[in-house]
Amino acid sequence: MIDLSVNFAGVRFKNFVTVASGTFGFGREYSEYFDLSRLGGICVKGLTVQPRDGNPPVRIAETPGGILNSVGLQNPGVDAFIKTELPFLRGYDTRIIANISGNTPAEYALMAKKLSDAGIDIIEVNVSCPNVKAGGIAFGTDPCLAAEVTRAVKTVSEVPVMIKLSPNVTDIVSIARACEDAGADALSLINTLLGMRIDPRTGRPVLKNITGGLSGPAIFPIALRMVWQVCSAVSVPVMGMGGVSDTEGALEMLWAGASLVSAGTALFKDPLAAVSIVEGAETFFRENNMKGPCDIRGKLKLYD
Amino acid sequence: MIDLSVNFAGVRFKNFVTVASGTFGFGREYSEYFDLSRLGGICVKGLTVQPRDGNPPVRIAETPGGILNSVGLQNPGVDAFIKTELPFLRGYDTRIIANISGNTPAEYALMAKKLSDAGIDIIEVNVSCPNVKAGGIAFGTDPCLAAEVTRAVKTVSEVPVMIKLSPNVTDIVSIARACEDAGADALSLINTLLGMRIDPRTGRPVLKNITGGLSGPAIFPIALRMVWQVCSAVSVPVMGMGGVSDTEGALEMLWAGASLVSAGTALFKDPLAAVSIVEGAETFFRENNMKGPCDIRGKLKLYD
Amino acid sequence: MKSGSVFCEVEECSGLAENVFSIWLKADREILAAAQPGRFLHILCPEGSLLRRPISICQTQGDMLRLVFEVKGEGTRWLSRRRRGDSLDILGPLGSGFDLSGGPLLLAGGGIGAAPLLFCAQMKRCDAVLGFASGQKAVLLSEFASACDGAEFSSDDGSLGRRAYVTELLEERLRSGGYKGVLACGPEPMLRIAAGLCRDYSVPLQVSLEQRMGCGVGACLVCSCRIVKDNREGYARVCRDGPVFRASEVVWDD
Amino acid sequence: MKSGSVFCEVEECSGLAENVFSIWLKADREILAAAQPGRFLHILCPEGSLLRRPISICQTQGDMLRLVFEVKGEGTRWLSRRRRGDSLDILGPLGSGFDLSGGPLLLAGGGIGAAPLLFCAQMKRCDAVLGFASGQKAVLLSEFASACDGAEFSSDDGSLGRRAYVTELLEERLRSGGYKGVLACGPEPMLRIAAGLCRDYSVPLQVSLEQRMGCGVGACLVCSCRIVKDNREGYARVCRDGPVFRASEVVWDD
Ligand SMILES: Cc1cc2nc3c(=O)[nH]c(=O)nc-3n(C[C@H](O)[C@H](O)[C@H](O)COP(=O)(O)OP(=O)(O)OC[C@H]3O[C@@H](n4cnc5c(N)ncnc54)[C@H](O)[C@@H]3O)c2cc1C
Ligand SMILES: Cc1cc2nc3c(=O)[nH]c(=O)nc-3n(C[C@H](O)[C@H](O)[C@H](O)COP(=O)(O)OP(=O)(O)OC[C@H]3O[C@@H](n4cnc5c(N)ncnc54)[C@H](O)[C@@H]3O)c2cc1C
Ligand SMILES: Cc1cc2nc3c(=O)[nH]c(=O)nc-3n(C[C@H](O)[C@H](O)[C@H](O)COP(=O)(O)O)c2cc1C
Ligand SMILES: Cc1cc2nc3c(=O)[nH]c(=O)nc-3n(C[C@H](O)[C@H](O)[C@H](O)COP(=O)(O)O)c2cc1C
Ligand code: FES
Ligand code: FES
Repeated sequence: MIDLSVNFAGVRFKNFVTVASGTFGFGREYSEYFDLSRLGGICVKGLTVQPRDGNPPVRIAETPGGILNSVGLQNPGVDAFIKTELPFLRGYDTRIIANISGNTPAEYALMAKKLSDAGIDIIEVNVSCPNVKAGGIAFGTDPCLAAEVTRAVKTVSEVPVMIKLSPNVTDIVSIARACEDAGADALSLINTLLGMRIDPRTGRPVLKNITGGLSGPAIFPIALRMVWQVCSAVSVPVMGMGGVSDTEGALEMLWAGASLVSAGTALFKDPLAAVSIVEGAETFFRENNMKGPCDIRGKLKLYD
Repeated sequence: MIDLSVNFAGVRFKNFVTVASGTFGFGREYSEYFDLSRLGGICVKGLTVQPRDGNPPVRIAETPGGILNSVGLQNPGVDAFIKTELPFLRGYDTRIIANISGNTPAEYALMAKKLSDAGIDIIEVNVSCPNVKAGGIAFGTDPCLAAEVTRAVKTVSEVPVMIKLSPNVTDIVSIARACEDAGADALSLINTLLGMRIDPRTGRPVLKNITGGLSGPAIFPIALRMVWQVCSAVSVPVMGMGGVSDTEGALEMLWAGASLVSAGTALFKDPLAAVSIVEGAETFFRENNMKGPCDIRGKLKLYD
Repeated sequence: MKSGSVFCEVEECSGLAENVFSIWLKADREILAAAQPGRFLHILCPEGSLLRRPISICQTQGDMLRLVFEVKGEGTRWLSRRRRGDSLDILGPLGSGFDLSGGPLLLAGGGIGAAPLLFCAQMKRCDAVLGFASGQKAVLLSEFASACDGAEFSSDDGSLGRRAYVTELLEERLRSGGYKGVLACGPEPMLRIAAGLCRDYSVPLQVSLEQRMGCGVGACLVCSCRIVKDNREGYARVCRDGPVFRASEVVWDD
Repeated sequence: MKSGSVFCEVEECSGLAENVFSIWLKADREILAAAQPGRFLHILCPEGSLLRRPISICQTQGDMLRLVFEVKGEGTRWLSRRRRGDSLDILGPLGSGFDLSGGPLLLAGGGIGAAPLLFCAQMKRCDAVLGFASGQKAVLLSEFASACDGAEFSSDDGSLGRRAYVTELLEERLRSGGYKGVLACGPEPMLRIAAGLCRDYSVPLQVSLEQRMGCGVGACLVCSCRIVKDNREGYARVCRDGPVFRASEVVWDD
């Protein structure tokens, strides 16, 4: 019997596959395509204290094997989420992970308290959004600030706290360690890499925001390396993401040490990508006489 | 009349297109495919004080839109280069850029002195090789160390010194500024991003070295963003590279502020890629009634 | 439950005009039932590209569905090279289409914007004014001529019909009066002028907008356009809240 | 000056055995002149992949050139789906091939490693021993039977010829003596055993090695194998210094 379930920071996930924040909205749209209960969990669109409009369009550009986005955290605010969206999501048998972005540690704490009280399963603290000026990425590029936000959220949250790390750093391990030391229950990585495109004919940036966050298969090797480095350095569980688009990519993440694997941009090509990974993994484990993720998680075979 | 020539740190390049270090050897092989004099310049394979064997194979892996390499600076040493390879390259009317990697600032200086005496056109100081343990990338991720290496090389070199920056950093601008302040005559960027692949069936890293450097179209948007950031912050000229594979990519680099543009991985698909960029750029400027790179360099059209 | 992306077989792919192509696809019952004027298919055009391309449905016939599109870049070039028997990976129909209730209605199309309007004419007898850059660029003329009562054509250079912008034809029709609604598709400057005209003549206008898309289903929020609704200005999603919007709600870029 | 990559038209692509395919390409004079046993073509197999795939030349005939390959992953799968009239973007022939001077020579092939050896047999009458996993996997049997004086086949499971590893056939031939050289291609374990045997019997062995490649022309140094030359151990480039090496110079992995 294959068992894809995972105990992640004390929360049981029916399988190890989740969908990445910002690529799945609040689940309503994709719920028309498949039963959301087939997912291990859903990371909802990044929330802020107040509703946010986001950045002006154009907000997306294609790149070889990837995309740039500059949505800029458009969302209805944490209160509207709890009131309007959470009840809908609770209609499904899957874990709900709230993704939050603040301008100050106090804002993070405020949202975390509300979400914890509302019974969210896990709080994902986004200290790595490259598309907003205040807050966001600044917290994710400095171990001290990342630790400060972690502590602020941990103080108020009664549910596990997961810090989402930025890849736009020299040493992701030092940030991961700082978050772990500050009490983080889990880590997720990676958010997008800061990138840019220019229309070669006109000299105009394709994105109105000039720069945007790079996601999709192009970043997979970078994400995998960082997941491996972080998993080798911390003892809290890790949700691995960044360019995962098929079963093979998800398995690579598991070998590297990830406990949960998240797919985002892959959904734009195939709305059923995450569900296919669940099915593909089941087949893989069955064909290889394995029980499930636990048989490969973190068991990268090094050369001697 | 189109004029693709560039004055780069006082050195005249007949056109703005060069080939990236490590992807072109010492030019012998590709000289069978086209006249090397058609290139603006050639960055030769990274040199070290002593000959180096490099890392064990497998040394290359494919990734979506990119490749990982872990060659590890295999080269015959700086003396053999000067004696055996440089005379061959001098048979062509193109600029020769020597790329050097050391374990200490003194090693960098030693090589720079020899190459400067040998009459190389420009010295490219690689402080960003992700594939060797000692030296290399450590110098490229810390502004103080990068400045130290820059000063060491500048003290002995009578030819322009260009520092090659690593993208594996939180703030590439601070490193660029430190190098400029320490006397660098030019900057080149980006080197490869550290990445990894795992065979999903066996759990073995594809590369014997486990991690390797990511290059190719996948990294282009990151490279372009960094070139734009650095060009906006320093006043020394910049050689832009990272995933440039066609005329469009080269033009984007020019708009972002690069003075020279280098192509590397693109040659693996098409040995004539760099030459095609020269021709494509000529056509672009002619069709748009422009004189050449100077009409677009750094002239990114921002929205107001 | 909607199915995810499905494969549709190409029945025919042919050139209609300079850089403009027509593809007939065999579609299943589910797709045909969901096809409505103004809705679009989100089409995978591979060759290294990750994002699907949105193309409006131009008309349906039996178990077939037609797309008419202009080659703009790699994706549409790939699409133009499909051949009978090839299959396309499509998602959709997506988005909310034109409201065809009431009448009489006038269709106003600029260039390739004529494509989705033909589907309107197929569903309901309408008048139409269509403008093209030139005769070489003009498409679907005979289809409109037979589907519409009074179809009028113009071109910017006079090589087809009158030498006039389509907005001039639109204004003449509005001046002569009698329309209960206008449905427009075309380049943004044309739509903006049409919006001004229809406001002046107090005729409700629906416009089909374009924006670069990611998911195409409403989840990723990249395809935004500026809308005023209930007196609040904010971003709407072209892929789901649109692509068809009431012109009176659209905040036009300047 | 060599030309860069060129397009060659596919004359025929057909399945030979389980997962093994044969492609006949039309080649120009320059390519045919450079084709030699042991040399390879570096082939672009797109669908999002950046690196070319090295495939040995299996034989030539008139203005045609043949490749025989096994489907291993995305690239070779794409290749196996080519059809008559399609064109392939190829670089080469590249690398240094087998030295066919002297004789009598024995060819020793394991599995798909038989492919480049057929070209040797075409250029010079040789003996051959070939081993396959099974009869289903065996290819080029009739070609070898007619091109070689004494071609002998074996399979690991006995479903074709003798049940034996090809290295057993090789040892018998070496024992009976008379060969001035052995040319081998196949999986590394087979080549390593062959190297031991030929050393023991003091018969010079040439082996065709495989390594993942980048440029294919010798510039990027990714395709290394370990070689001892002039008493110095170091890396050689499979793409240019090889793929054919003297087995006595190869340092085998353990
Ligand atoms: C709802 C909708 C319906 C459309 N219907 C039609 C139609 O019926 N016929 C037709 O010819 N065209 C139509 N378009 C425009 C069509 O989608 C673009 O021309 C096409 O995406 C260009 O892709 P490309 O790869 O050829 O060009 P590229 O410029 O190489 O594309 C680069 C990226 O930008 C996006 N993009 C470029 N132009 C547009 C655009 N105008 N709108 C949206 N995304 C764009 C592409 O999808 C791609 O992601 C429609 C657009 C929308 C939004
Ligand atoms: C000189 C030479 C000659 C060859 N001749 C033949 C031949 O005639 N017939 C044949 O069937 N095969 C031959 N091979 C092996 C063939 O190149 C690989 O099977 C093929 O590259 C696999 O590509 P893929 O995309 O199907 O597999 P994948 O495993 O998806 O390829 C992933 C990457 O690894 C590389 N790779 C994987 N396996 C090999 C390998 N064994 N050698 C080199 N690179 C590899 C691929 O080129 C690609 O870059 C030869 C290899 C070399 C080096
Ligand atoms: C359109 C879009 C919007 C995103 N919004 C958010 C967000 O609100 N919060 C967040 O933490 N990450 C956000 N991300 C990042 C993703 O959650 C994920 O970390 C990243 O895209 C890498 O994974 P992928 O390559 O599978 O998409 C967004 C990504 C995309 C493409
Ligand atoms: C196989 C290989 C070897 C490389 N060796 C070197 C090197 O010796 N020194 C160096 O500074 N950069 C080296 N690089 C990095 C390239 O010069 C270049 O910075 C990088 O590949 C990005 O450009 P590209 O995407 O056009 O290849 C190497 C890259 C590759 C792919
Ligand atoms: S394209 Fe994703 S919301 Fe419209
Ligand atoms: S593949 Fe580049 S040196 Fe062999």
